[in-house]
Amino acid sequence: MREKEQTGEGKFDMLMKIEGLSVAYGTIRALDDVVLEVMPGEILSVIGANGAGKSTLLKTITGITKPFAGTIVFNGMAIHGARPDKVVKLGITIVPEGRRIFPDLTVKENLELGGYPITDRALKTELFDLVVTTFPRIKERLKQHAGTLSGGEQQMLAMGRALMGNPKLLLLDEPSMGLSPIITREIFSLMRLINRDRGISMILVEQNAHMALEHSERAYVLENGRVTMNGLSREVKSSPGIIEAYLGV
Amino acid sequence: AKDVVKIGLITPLTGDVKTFGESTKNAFNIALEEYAKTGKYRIQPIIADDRNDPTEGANAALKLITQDKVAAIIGPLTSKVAIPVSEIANSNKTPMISGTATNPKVTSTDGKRKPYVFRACYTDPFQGTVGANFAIKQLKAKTAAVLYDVGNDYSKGLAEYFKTTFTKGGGNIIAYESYQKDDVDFSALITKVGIKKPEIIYIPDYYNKVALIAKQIREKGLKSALIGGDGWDSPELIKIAGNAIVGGSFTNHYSPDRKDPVADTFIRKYKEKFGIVPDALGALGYDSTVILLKALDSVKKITQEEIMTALSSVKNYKGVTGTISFDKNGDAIKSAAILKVEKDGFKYLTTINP
Amino acid sequence: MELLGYIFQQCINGLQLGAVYALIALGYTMVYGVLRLINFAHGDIFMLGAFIAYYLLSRFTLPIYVVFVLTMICTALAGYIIEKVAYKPLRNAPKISLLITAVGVSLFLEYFLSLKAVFTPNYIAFPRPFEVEAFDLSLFTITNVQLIIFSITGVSLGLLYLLVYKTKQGTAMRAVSYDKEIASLMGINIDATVSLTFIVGASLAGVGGILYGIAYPQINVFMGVMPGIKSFIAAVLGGIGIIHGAVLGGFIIGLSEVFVSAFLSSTFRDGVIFVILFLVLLLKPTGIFGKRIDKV
Amino acid sequence: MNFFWEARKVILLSVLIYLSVKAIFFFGYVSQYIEQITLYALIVILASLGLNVIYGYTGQFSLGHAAFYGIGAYVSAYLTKIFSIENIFAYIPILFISGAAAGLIGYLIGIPILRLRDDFLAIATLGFGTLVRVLLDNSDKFSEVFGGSRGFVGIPRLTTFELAFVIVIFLILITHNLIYSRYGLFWRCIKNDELASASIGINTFSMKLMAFTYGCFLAGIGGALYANLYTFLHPSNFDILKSIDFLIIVIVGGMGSIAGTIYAGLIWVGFIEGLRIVLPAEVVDLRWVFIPLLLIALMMWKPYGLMTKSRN
Amino acid sequence: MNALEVEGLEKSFGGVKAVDGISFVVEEGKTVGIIGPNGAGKTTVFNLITGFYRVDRGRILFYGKNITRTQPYKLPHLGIARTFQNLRLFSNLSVFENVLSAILKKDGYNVVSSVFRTADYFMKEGKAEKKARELIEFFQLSGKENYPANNLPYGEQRRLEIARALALQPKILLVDEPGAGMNPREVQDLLQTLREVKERFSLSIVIIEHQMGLVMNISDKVVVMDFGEKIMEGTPGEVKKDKRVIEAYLGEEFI
Ligand SMILES: Nc1ncnc2c1ncn2[C@@H]1O[C@H](COP(=O)(O)OP(=O)(O)OP(=O)(O)O)[C@@H](O)[C@H]1O
Ligand SMILES: Nc1ncnc2c1ncn2[C@@H]1O[C@H](COP(=O)(O)OP(=O)(O)OP(=O)(O)O)[C@@H](O)[C@H]1O
Ligand SMILES: [Mg+2]
Ligand SMILES: [Mg+2]
Repeated sequence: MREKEQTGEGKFDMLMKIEGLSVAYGTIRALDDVVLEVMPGEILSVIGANGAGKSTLLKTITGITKPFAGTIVFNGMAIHGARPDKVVKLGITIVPEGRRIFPDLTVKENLELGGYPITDRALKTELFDLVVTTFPRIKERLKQHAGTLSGGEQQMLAMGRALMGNPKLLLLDEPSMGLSPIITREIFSLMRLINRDRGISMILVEQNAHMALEHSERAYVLENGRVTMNGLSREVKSSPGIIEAYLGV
Repeated sequence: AKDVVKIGLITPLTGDVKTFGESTKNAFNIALEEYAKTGKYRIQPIIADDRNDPTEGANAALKLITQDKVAAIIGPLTSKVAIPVSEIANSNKTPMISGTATNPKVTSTDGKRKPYVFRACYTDPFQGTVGANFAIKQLKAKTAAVLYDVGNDYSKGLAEYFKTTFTKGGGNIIAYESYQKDDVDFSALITKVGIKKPEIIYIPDYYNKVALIAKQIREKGLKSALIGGDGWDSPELIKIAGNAIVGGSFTNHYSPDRKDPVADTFIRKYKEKFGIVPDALGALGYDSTVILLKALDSVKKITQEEIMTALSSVKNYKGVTGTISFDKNGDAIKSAAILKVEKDGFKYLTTINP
Repeated sequence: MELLGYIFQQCINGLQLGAVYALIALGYTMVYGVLRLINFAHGDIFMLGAFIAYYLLSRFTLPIYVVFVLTMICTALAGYIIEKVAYKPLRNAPKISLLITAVGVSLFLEYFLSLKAVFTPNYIAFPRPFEVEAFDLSLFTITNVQLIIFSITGVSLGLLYLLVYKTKQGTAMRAVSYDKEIASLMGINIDATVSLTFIVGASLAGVGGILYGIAYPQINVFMGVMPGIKSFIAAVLGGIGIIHGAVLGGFIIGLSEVFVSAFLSSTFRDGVIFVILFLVLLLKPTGIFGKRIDKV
Repeated sequence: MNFFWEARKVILLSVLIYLSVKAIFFFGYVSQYIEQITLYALIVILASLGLNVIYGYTGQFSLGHAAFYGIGAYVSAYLTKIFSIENIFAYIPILFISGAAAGLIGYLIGIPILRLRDDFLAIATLGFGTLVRVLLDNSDKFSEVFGGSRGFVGIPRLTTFELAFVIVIFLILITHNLIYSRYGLFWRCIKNDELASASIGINTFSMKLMAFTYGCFLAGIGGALYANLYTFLHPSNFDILKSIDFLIIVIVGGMGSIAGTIYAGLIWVGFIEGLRIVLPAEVVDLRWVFIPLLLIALMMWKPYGLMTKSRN
Repeated sequence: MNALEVEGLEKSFGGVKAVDGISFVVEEGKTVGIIGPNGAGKTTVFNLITGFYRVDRGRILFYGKNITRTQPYKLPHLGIARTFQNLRLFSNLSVFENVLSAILKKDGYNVVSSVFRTADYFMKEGKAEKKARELIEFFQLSGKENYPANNLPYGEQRRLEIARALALQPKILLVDEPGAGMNPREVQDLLQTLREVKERFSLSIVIIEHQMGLVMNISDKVVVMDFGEKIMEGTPGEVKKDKRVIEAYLGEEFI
């Protein structure tokens, strides 16, 4: 990881800046020259069709996938190509696609793993309290094996686990997938709550474009690995091309 | 310049019995070195590894015979490799002497003699029988237990003939137990045998196994006398087993304190060169090589046929492992010495003639 | 009474053997748990431990506890290096390629160390640091060697349990064993965790090697093969990846080997082990404590 | 028949290979030794192909393949010896009987153990392999002919180059046809996902059993050819280490690749025997130091095997 | 005629009743939707019908024939096909092979034909390949026949799974959350496809789905589950208005 690359004016207003990011799986280009900025405290949504590269974008930010070109600067530090565990320690955590909690561990152990990078005990306790108060359902089930939770509860656990890492930036990959309408709404309002109370920035990747645009301030549209549009969510939402391609009638 | 004669050595230089293969190879080299000074020919040795695997042994034999065109072969070490090799050697009319393969089937299959195949060691029936006779006549034992390695034909062969002879001689085999090649824990067997309190325990195996077994026998407080076969013959036996093996006795080819110049020279040279005292397998490897070299010198022309004939008529060759003649089966006729294990080495006890 | 004493005595014999298997099985289970790899070279690290201890004891006459510590350090280092050199480059390759590499490492260690210039192909007497003493407890006797083996296995098991279930590193190991990618997203350094697993597994193998040398005082470069395979079976029997499973498996195998020899014939002991294995796996296809995750 | 028409290229190629190999032998460029190891390589390829069907195609991890190879070998040895077979035409049915015997035992043992998965199956098959080894070690208790741990001696030498070549090519063709038919497709489906296979109506159990039986059958034939080539059998030749040899060949060649198995079989025998020729006498014991190193290097170079394209 | 009848189905996992006395009927040619909160037991019902889980109590009738506890692999032959909630494609096989495997399972030749390449082999293979291409085209996957299935984007994998199920020529199709991971627009396309499928293959369909836009539009009848029980059943219109359904599943804002 390189130390603060640029200290130019205004750079520090930005939480993260991605430039020219390109990723390929073998010969398949998944991301192509992506430019994206995240402001502190905002919820940013990324929408796009299947295979547009949304998950790839998040995976590349976390370091799971390595870009072949481009830069990601987070809080003044270049993090592209860094190992995931280092990135997490800088304050970027993720709620991965398909939840991927540890099914054989208890709910509590899952949360503890989320707090793995935190060494400060007091902070850890604070975060734990935050999670159990935000998700009272999780609190009831701390001793249960995570694999036996229902889909919605697993999603909450995945969010709780990500919060335990004390993120400055939280990445959410399709948090509503496979959830019932009522739970979906619950998850989104919890997300808003966390954003409001803790000032955590979020990148929200969603297929459910209605929901995503409704709950975010700004939005990016990804098509075949390229950013084709970005702007305020309300504007994006009313753009005819978007309605036609993603929102349906 | 001397004519060149190629001689092949097949022995396990890798694999589970590599250690024995190495001593054979060392002894083989000593014999060649000595010959180089006095012999008629310049010997070109070709050494092949058989990994103690019949397939590899057979491949190695064919390579030596059909590709390198050796005049004769020394080896292999174990019967399981020697048997397929002997088939190949015999059908290709290449003389072969194994120093150590004790299975009767090495020199003949289904009663048919393989004329090109010889061996410088005892066969299993011989040693097993001698061991049993010793137990009955000298030790006056009435009850015996036998522990043998079921996967090792040598061990199994000796055990069977011991059992037959001992029973015939009026003794009683009260325990006949086997273990496996890789076993190191014999406590169950020994506890089992121990409660029957046999007068003697016959352990026909190589020294490494014997040492472990003996140690465990004594640790379990058993007092039975231990006897065995030529596999015991290695200084390592006493080193590993220590006091546990002292007092045991075994059938063997020679006795180091017999004041035999041939053996003394060999042991001295071996020790100088390789830093350790040779085991019985080395000694047998040496003898078979020397027998072959002598046969080479005695023939008019180096043909495989001639060498074979020369070998068949070897009489009273005085080697490291005793006086050797080949019988009509190509097996060595030699008397068996009984050696006793003492703290500082093996001591000659008595000789039993076949 | 006679019979009872006999049975007790055989039990002790079986426990001794089982304890050694258990110690090796622990290493297998740990590595398997984290990498899903049957680390064939594990038995050879065990052998390495015995050899290192042999050199330390015979060349330097060090006190036994120093030998234990130094041996563990050496085998741990060997485990670490093997993982870094041979396994890490294949981290993303199919598990089976890794298995073949492990077989390669195992063969290499055996044949390389058996060279005269390195260790030796010979059977070597392992110098016991103390004399064997037997304590007669009327029904059966027990030796100091056995007591040492039991206590060291017990302590190792306890420490390992604490490490895996009570420390942060242990939680990390378990996380890595379920899902490496997600574990790394929890801030866990995968490479360090895998290394740690190998280090712990290999040092246990080192301890196993010393105990084995003390119990059966003769060592050879091929000594790790059979105990290795049997310990792996023990780990599977107990439910692979599960610490107490490995120990239970080790004792089951040790005891059944001994009892088959004691009441049947030693020829069939391997056969019987496998019959037991069959029966257990048919009833519980993932071993005694193994969990079955079979959600459609 | 379509069989021959479809296989025309392979058959033509085989005839060419046969003729050139024969010519080399005839003009004495190589010795009988080379002929023997070529034969041995063919046998190893056949048995490994059986494992490839079981593991490479169907995903059933077996560590007991050598046991079936051994069963074929012992059956053929026994039959050819007690009937003192000398005629090659009397030998052919025995070959197939030996293969069938190995297949039958594979079938019977497969019924209980093919319910197991992955490494658990591997351990169970390893167990079966050990059982067979124990039985072979004690086989002289059933009949003196088997020789137990002293080995089975005096087996007639019936395996000729022609016979082995024709049989192996024929069986490779059959295997090819099976694999490139619905059965091979189902096997690969099972390897990918058993539950999904069941959901499209594949009787996964019987298909696995079929692959296992067939794979064991090939191993059995390989074993039979081996027995009547080397004329001596020893139980230690059919233990776990041998099973691992077959596994190495399958993996090095590439799971699910017939050509890969053929190349890897040749390479494997080539390694072992080639180093024998290449290494000078003083360091022959380095042979088995190099082989594992070559193996490790090969796995790093081609982690998916020689003939499979790596994918991420 | 009833294609499928489920009567008093029960299933528990270690004390937890995942399905607790569910009954419903699927009339021939009709589409039934199953909705309910996460963990209500919907997928478990599918697994019970298709034999992947053993039924504790209850009966399943398929065209009047009792198929309770039939082994999974037998059901496709009777005419039941399904897809999985967590995609179960043959991920290393090509798109083409994924579809072909199902067709060849349905109409195959025997071992002798495959070994000796008889006329039957060529005829059946040819037919199967033609049909596979048709299906692939129908599901707009043409051009990707040779891609390994797991290289497809998620949505296309979902379509492929349905194509594979249809290759079995089933009488009834059970689909588990086919719209998961699709955007509203793609869900609309899927709805269209399913309608065509139903038309063209004259199928009955049972669909589990959380996306109301899909399930409410395609279903003739909706079954609502909660805690393993059926809390109501009715037309989409009725269900949307039901108080219990709103409370347990849809939420107030839905209206
Ligand atoms: N591991 C991989 N190997 C090869 N190709 C991949 C891999 N992962 C993703 N892809 C390809 O990269 C492209 C982008 O995939 P990505 O998962 O980022 O899309 P997405 O926008 O998240 O789609 P979805 O909505 O389906 O989750 C797709 O074409 C996909 O097939
Ligand atoms: N194999 C299993 N072992 C243990 N519990 C199981 C198993 N399968 C399902 N369950 C449990 O049964 C209950 C019902 O699960 P099911 O998957 O049927 O729910 P669902 O209605 O499909 O939910 P979702 O909408 O989230 O997919 C859950 O509590 C689940 O954890
Ligand atoms: Mg995605
Ligand atoms: Mg479900």
